[in-house]
Amino acid sequence: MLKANKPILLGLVGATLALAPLAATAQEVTLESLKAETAFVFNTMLFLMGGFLVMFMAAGFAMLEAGLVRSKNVSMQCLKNIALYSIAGIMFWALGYSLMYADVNGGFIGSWMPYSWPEAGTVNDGSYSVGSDWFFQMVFCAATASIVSGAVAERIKLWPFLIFVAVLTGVIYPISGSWKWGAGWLDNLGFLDFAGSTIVHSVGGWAALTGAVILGARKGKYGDGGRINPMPGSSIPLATLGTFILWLGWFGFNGGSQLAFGDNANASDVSRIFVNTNLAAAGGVMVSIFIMALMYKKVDVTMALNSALAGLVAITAEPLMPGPLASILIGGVGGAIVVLAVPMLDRFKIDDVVGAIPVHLFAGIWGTLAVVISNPEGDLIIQLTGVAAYGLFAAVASATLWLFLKVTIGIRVSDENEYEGLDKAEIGVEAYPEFTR
Amino acid sequence: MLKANKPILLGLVGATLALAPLAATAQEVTLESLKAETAFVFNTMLFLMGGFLVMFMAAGFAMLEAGLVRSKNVSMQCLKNIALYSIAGIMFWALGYSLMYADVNGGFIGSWMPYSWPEAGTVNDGSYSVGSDWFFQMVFCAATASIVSGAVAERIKLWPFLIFVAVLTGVIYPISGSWKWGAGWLDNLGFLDFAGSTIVHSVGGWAALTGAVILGARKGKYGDGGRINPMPGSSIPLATLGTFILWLGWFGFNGGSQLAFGDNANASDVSRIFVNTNLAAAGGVMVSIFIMALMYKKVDVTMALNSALAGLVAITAEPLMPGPLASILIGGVGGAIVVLAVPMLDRFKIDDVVGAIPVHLFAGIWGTLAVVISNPEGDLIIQLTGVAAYGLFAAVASATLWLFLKVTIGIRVSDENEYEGLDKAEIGVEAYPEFTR
Amino acid sequence: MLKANKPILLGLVGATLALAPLAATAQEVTLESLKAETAFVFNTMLFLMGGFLVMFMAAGFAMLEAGLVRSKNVSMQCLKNIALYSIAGIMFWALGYSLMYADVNGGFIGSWMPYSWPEAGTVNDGSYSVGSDWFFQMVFCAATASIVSGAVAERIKLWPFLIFVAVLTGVIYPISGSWKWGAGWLDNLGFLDFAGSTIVHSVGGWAALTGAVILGARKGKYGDGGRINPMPGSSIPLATLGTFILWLGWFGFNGGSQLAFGDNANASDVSRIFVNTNLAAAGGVMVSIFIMALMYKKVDVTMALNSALAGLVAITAEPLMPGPLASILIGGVGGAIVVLAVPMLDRFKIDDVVGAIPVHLFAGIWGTLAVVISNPEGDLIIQLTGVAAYGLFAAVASATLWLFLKVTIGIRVSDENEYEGLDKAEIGVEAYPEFTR
Amino acid sequence: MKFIIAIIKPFKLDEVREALTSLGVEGLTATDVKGYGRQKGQAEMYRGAEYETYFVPKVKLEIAVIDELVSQVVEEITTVARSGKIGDGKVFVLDLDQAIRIRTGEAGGVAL
Amino acid sequence: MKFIIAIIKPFKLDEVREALTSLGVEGLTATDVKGYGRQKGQAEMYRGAEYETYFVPKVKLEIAVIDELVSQVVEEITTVARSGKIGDGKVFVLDLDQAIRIRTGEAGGVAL
Amino acid sequence: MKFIIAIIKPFKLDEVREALTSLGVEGLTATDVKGYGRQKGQAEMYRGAEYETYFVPKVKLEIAVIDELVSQVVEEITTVARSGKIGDGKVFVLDLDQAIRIRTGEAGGVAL
Ligand SMILES: Nc1ncnc2c1ncn2[C@@H]1O[C@H](COP(=O)(O)OP(=O)(O)O)[C@@H](O)[C@H]1O
Ligand SMILES: Nc1ncnc2c1ncn2[C@@H]1O[C@H](COP(=O)(O)OP(=O)(O)O)[C@@H](O)[C@H]1O
Ligand SMILES: Nc1ncnc2c1ncn2[C@@H]1O[C@H](COP(=O)(O)OP(=O)(O)O)[C@@H](O)[C@H]1O
Repeated sequence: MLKANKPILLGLVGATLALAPLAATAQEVTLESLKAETAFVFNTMLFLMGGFLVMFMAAGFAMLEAGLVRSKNVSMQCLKNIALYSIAGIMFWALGYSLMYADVNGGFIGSWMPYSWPEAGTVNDGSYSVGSDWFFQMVFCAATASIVSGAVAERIKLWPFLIFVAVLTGVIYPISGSWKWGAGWLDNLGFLDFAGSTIVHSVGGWAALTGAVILGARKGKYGDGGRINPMPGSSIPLATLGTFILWLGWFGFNGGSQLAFGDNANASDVSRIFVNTNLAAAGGVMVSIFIMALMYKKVDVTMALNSALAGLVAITAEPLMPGPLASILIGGVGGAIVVLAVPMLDRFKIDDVVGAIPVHLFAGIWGTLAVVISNPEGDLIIQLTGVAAYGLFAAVASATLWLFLKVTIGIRVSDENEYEGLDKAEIGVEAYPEFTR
Repeated sequence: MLKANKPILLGLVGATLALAPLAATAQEVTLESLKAETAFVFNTMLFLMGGFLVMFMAAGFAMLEAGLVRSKNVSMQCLKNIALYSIAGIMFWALGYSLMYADVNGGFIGSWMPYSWPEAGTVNDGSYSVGSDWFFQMVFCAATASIVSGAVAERIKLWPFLIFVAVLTGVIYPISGSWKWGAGWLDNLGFLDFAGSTIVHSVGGWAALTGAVILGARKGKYGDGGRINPMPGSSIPLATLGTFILWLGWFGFNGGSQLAFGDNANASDVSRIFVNTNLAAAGGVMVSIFIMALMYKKVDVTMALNSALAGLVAITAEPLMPGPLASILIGGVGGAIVVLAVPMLDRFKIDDVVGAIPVHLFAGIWGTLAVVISNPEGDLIIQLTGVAAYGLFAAVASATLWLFLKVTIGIRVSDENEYEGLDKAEIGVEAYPEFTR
Repeated sequence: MLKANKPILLGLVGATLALAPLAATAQEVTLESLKAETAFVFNTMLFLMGGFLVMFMAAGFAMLEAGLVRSKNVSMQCLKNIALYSIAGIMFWALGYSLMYADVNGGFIGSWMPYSWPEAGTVNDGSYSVGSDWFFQMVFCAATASIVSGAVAERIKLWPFLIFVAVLTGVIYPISGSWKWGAGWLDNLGFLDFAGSTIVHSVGGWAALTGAVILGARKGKYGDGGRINPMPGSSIPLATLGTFILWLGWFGFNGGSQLAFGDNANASDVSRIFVNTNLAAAGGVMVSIFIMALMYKKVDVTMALNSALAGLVAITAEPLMPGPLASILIGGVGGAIVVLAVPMLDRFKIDDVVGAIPVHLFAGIWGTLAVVISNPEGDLIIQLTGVAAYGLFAAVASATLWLFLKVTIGIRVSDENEYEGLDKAEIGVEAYPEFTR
Repeated sequence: MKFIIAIIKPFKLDEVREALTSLGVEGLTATDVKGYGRQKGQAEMYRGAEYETYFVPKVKLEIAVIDELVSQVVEEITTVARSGKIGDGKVFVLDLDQAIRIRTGEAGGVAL
Repeated sequence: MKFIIAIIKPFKLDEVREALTSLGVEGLTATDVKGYGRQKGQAEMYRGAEYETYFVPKVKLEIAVIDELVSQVVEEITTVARSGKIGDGKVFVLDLDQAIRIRTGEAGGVAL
Repeated sequence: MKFIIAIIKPFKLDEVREALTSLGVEGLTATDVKGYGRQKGQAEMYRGAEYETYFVPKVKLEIAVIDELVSQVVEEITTVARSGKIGDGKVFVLDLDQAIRIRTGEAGGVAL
């Protein structure tokens, strides 16, 4: 009896459709149409599942950064992360998606217009639902912005940062993304970047690097005579949680980038991607732990966390083709890059609060080049061309924007505000008001 | 060779069934039966996936509340959240589901009996598995209880709270839920509430409001001459994490409420719901940030977090029909409601520790009315009728129960216990025993 | 227009396959082949989804343990958790999977060789993709190692712990796992353990118990005259978060262990498993809260958290067959075990920092025996045989390894390092450097 | 000048500060401390094991005052901080040789 | 009366408190402090950059005692808190003018 | 011997410590405290309600010094810790009866 009553449940349109399909369309079902429709649903599910996993990476970045900044700037970092995810979600609708995917035609840019989806209740054309694809692409765009926020932490003002994010997610990322994923000129050239070591991570990394340089280091970070004053992060468990959330999200990031899940071969490829992604991260962690044990005796957990991410970034350009050992090594090199590049940046007085530049930019470049190791269609020259093109565009566009913001509204808080912490200065709410520091 | 050995793996019944289906049922497979069975599995997957995402919202509420109460009450808040989720899970089996869905027949209430599922290994009737539906409905019920726990925090005793939760999840929520989702009188009337702006969020909000009023404010919260003494939350990053977890869970909450994922149109609608849900939350955040920047100069991150949730609550009554701009605006109004209603409640000396009332009750009402904007089947009078009916029932039932508990076992801890913190008084375990406050 | 351009997106091989399937294989599609392929994709999805949920349990363990150790050892606990997950991921490829599943043939051990997957783009044989199965099995292996890390916390050196993990995940767990899940002798005998109450949890629990005994208690934990000095955990909200994450992961753990999701009956069984799993955890929580309220007046939240996990462990051996009440009771006994066993272990001066032994070992044994309650194929003697066989092997192998490590490189930090905290001694990075303790 | 050290219950802090301000005290310094005394900590329970906490949270105030104010300040603290329950705390008075305001270098009573 | 200030290693706190109790000391106040002295902090490493920590965690005890107990208390602290390693800490003795118990208003030795 | 208590702005801690070290001060003890004084806390906003914070974070230094060093130490602190802005803090000088090094039992100036 329960069962008889239950089907009339929530959601008007949904309920109607849910009950109707067999009756309504049974007459035209063929084996081919059923196979296609089943594949359509599987592909859509891949995008939605991949999408919510990548969406959750916004929480991962927020926790990683909240853990690695000092407690006086934690509320600010939390606000910036939820705001940037929101801005990306709106800008990628208002401008981004069309700039990236509409009428690129082998060129350099798509169209300037907001995006729209088929009406509710519509049967969508194509091999996946339009909205699921948008959602999946949007969360990638948001990830690009998240990369920036950690590097420029503890000294940037709120509003210039948010404006930067709006332009990055609405214009810069979509334009450069169109070159490859929008079937633009680099795609025509044969540039390979499966899930975005360059398109997402390096682009975010360049925006981070230019921002960190133009902002300058945090006050007191670099002393006389090359002395580096560490400013330890406020909460290692939050940074660890953030890293695990990012690792989880990466299964959606790389797995979803297969773009298809509707048959045996695609489902098997997605599985392969899951496995390789995991092995690369594991390789990153282990290599960095070994190097640190040899170099420093102690094993800095923040570097191990960064190295997991670097391993993930490194495999992102080609998570499908490598075998297990190759995946471990590709990720392992990513881990090594972190351990070596973090102190190197300090030597150049580039103050990257959370290690975003080694993780996303350097490991992203490495991963993009490493495609040629396992993918016979990869060509080192073309990969280098892509790396250079993205680097040039992202660096120049970002630097221009940062400098414009600097000379207009200013990007850096006053020394006093920096000393007191951005939470007091711009948020008014301390992150841990009760704990004595 | 590996492959030959592997199939004999875990789980007796499972394994048998896994290997058997083709052989056992091949003879009767038709195109229609295959289509139906495939849709059955997709629908079940939607419920399970949606269900675990909403289940995880229990963690989101726990973190949000742990972050927004003072450190001396954090352990209590953690205990209450895991206990309420447990109680909801048991009560919704023992009473709730049948009260909500069994033999409502256009009426006001279902049947008083525990629920049961088909045996293991059974082919289920209907278009999704019975257990998956129960699971999905149960986590909604638990969410309703979670809403209450934050509003009455820092002063309520453990046991009366747990008793309230048992009645709320076993009786109050199911009865009122039956009116619409159990195909009761309001469903007959044409009331629309896709995923529960009213049925879940307002009902929880009324229970929270009556509880907060009957309990009274925390000691010292309201001083002489209308002075409001802020009692800042102990950890902004935990509150942020909680908000992101809730945002993630909302894809399950709204997406799963489509109730079907078995064909192109339904999968496309679920995708549309994901997108609209995300845009509404983003709208909530951005509107609240703009208002705060204008009104206060500073941007209170706790309000921005609340506003994300208010945006989500607002879109919940109709996450399918609106276009992108409408979604942003519906969510944006939710965000505005938070920024304006939080200080207003303080003016009335209603002490809502985490902002549950503006987020779930006020934005829930707004969302329910906003259905008429995008859904041509929506009727403002009927929507208002639903809002009023749910409000009346939930407020009266909750208030009666709170008052009954107050005069019998008492609901409020002693002033001394409140001052010392509930963790010492009722839990015996401090949340952060090592940190100096 | 957008749509026309969009399909050419990311991923070379993926894209090609995604566009090709209909054309390429349409000619040979039959109703049976379509049914089989659809089931293949569903099963693979079950493994991937279950897999990422269980993967995230690594974060759950990390947070639970970070919350339950004192702040001076939190960074170490974070490092150990990310390192052990990485090691498990590599060792289960290098050795574990083949030892567990390759040519066990009713025996005691598989084959010594690394594992490999079909090439990218390959149609996989069998009823699910090879990689997805490996991924799902790997995360189980990692969970086994996670169990150990909490019990031996706050006094073990980093490197011996990591070596232990490498052997546990590469050799010990796979060998004993082969007995049942690799279709070894215990499977032939008819031993039942659906998702691993014994195979995963008890094995991890034995490794934890032998480790805790051989290491000895933390300095100062047990005073003269049987005095027990509590060492309260540093962060209850993190422990709560960890518990919720583990609870979430358990849907993957138990649900995925159905191993099939391709038809109505299997999807319905997975749903049943979700429901039973949730009820058992809820039962664990409620029983423990009631017992504590009666015994101690106060309700220790850390015990309630442990009890949720014990309820989950208890239902894991048979999450499919029991009805709702039975599930609640099976989980409830798990909860009772925790409340009673935690102080009992203290009386024997076995210092289990996070309660891993009661939760995973004792509740795991209980759950394995409880199979006979609901599963008519269960035989108490055989279940006891399995429990004993696993116990003997896991305890002897673990103890031997711990002792070997003890006499060679030493497993315990110096008293001074223990007093100062492992974070200073081995990590160099404090978990909460800014907060006064 | 005298250097007054007062140990009080934390929830009395604001009241005491306000009371002293109205006496003309223009500055003081507060520290979170742990007090051991006649007031014992609760017997606590953690994971089934009972234990005693010996220390209770208190706030310590340090107030440098000119001699004329000493008795009033002491009086006011004892009045306002008193709840009559065990653990209300203590006031200690020490001799203060010298006081200097860093900003101006002023010394003596004017520096307070 | 004297006001004794002792800086000790944190892990000695319980032992010292117990020892003083058995001497008849009925109250004291403890504060977490950071000490700078001959004992240097470890050289730490954070993200590949080495740095020195100058301050070491210590506990400060403040104990008001009647004159008769002063030498015993000082003696007991130096004995119990001594590990013989650098950084064991200091005992400072200051003169105490007056002591008042807030709860009762009692002044002098009886207030302690 | 004197017992010097200095309340300073937290960001001056390292500079002051270094300056005192070069004067020959071999030890000191620092505590995080909350100061109330002419420098008022910012008006803060939490969830739409404005409120005042009365206390500002400060660092308290306690330094026992031999008489010969007192004026130099006070001088140095006032110089180095001065920013000229309100809230720079205070230096208090108290008489110190006795000082003992726990590790060795040495007493007097040599113990510092
Ligand atoms: N002899 C003492 N020296 C320093 N502080 C003391 C002394 N005795 C008590 N105190 C402080 O005063 C607080 C209150 O003292 P207690 O004996 O508990 O109650 P009461 O003040 O009512 O006598 C203690 O917690 C401790 O911080
Ligand atoms: N002159 C001083 N004034 C105040 N506190 C001091 C002084 N010298 C040392 N201390 C405190 O005593 C602690 C121990 O001193 P240190 O010189 O490290 O070792 P020791 O006590 O063995 O001589 C320091 O960390 C500091 O807190
Ligand atoms: N009478 C006092 N007794 C103890 N501490 C004081 C006293 N007056 C001021 N202080 C401390 O000195 C700090 C600075 O004092 P304040 O009046 O704000 O500025 P200034 O030092 O420039 O006069 C205060 O925050 C407080 O910690």
